[in-house]
Amino acid sequence: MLELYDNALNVPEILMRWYGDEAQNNYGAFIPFVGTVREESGIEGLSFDIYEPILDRWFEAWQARAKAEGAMVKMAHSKGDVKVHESSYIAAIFSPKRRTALELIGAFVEDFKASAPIWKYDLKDGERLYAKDRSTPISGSGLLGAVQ
Amino acid sequence: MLELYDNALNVPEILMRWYGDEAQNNYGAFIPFVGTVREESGIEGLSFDIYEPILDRWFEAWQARAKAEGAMVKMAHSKGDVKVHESSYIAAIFSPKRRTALELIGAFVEDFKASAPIWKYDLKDGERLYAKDRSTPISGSGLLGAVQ
Amino acid sequence: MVHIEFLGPMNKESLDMEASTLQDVAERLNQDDEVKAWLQTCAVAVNDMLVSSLDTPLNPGDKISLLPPVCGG
Amino acid sequence: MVHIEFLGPMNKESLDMEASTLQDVAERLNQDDEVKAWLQTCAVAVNDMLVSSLDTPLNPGDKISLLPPVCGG
Repeated sequence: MLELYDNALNVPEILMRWYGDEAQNNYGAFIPFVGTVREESGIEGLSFDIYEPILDRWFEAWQARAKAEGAMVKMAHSKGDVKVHESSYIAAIFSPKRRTALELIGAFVEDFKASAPIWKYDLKDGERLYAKDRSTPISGSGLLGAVQ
Repeated sequence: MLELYDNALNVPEILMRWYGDEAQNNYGAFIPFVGTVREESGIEGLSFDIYEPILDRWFEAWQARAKAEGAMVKMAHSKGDVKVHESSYIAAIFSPKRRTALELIGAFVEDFKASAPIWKYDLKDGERLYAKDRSTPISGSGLLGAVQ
Repeated sequence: MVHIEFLGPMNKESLDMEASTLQDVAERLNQDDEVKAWLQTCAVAVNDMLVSSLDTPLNPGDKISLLPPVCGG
Repeated sequence: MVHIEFLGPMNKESLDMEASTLQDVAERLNQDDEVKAWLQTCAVAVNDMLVSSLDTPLNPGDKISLLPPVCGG
């Protein structure tokens, strides 16, 4: 379950729907991670570009990994502008066991940060500025730069 | 914030209230852990005893630990009977940074399991049976047994 | 007199006894076969603080709690 | 012809070129100073699969995507 929304996420709606949808499915642990835009460096908000075809494949691989452990992963993310103190990201693990859930949410959130094809921009003084310093090259980057 | 309830938790109400209460406080990461009673071994549910004075002290120590990292911890737990597929436990970390939040939720949930003065019983065939096999002696246990 | 409470599944009435250290309490409780079976796995609190030494001094009115193995969540 | 897309903050119009391997694409893009600055930190996908070798063969109609450093969440 991968959900993309224009602008801020409706966190109560999403969390409660996911919780309700899985309530009878015998998962002992449910761990959502909710990411909210922090007020810092004078930004008005953040903005996101997403390349959906590769995000879909990345997420499908994670669904398979979770399923192999009897667990389930869900994710929601914003496209476009999200204001300070609004939420742009939810990831969630449902698992029979707490330890699996704790391990998977950590691994998912870190791999998401390193690999998901999403680009972040600061919204500041009416400009949309690529957050280059906080961005991470995807593993294997630089292939085309090896040639002169 | 430590909340104890008779019987099952109202997960939507608790999660959404906590999220709303902290929405303007510039926490970039919110990670709740929700524990739900699994249907297994033919139980009708679980039941909990809590010794509140020591739980309070344990939780206060955790609040201090979280605060030292700029984070916050909240917890809700059930007393008495909770049916299969109902939830009995929510722990949550609010933190400026995702890595701190991920580390703290894992450490909190594991320490909770090992240290919080809560006793679990299976509800089965009209009986309330101490879940001895799944229980853990608190660190330092056995002091009085060292004497003959 | 100190007051001794048996928490959770120990399911035993609290009792009062004379004791100046936890050593005294340990000796008394080891004489009760029903309680003795729990002692190897019980933590001990004095006035709701967990303690780790039998030499812990006790004062009249102190509350001693025995905490058997736990399993929250 | 293959089709080349520059994603996210690269903010450049896509282009079409003749190429039989990624090596050909690399040589062409290194001639564009604006693109060249990104190449050291870009990942590459062919038809939405990330690839790791310049020898990756290309077929007419293939879509090649350049993915600069990411930061979701």
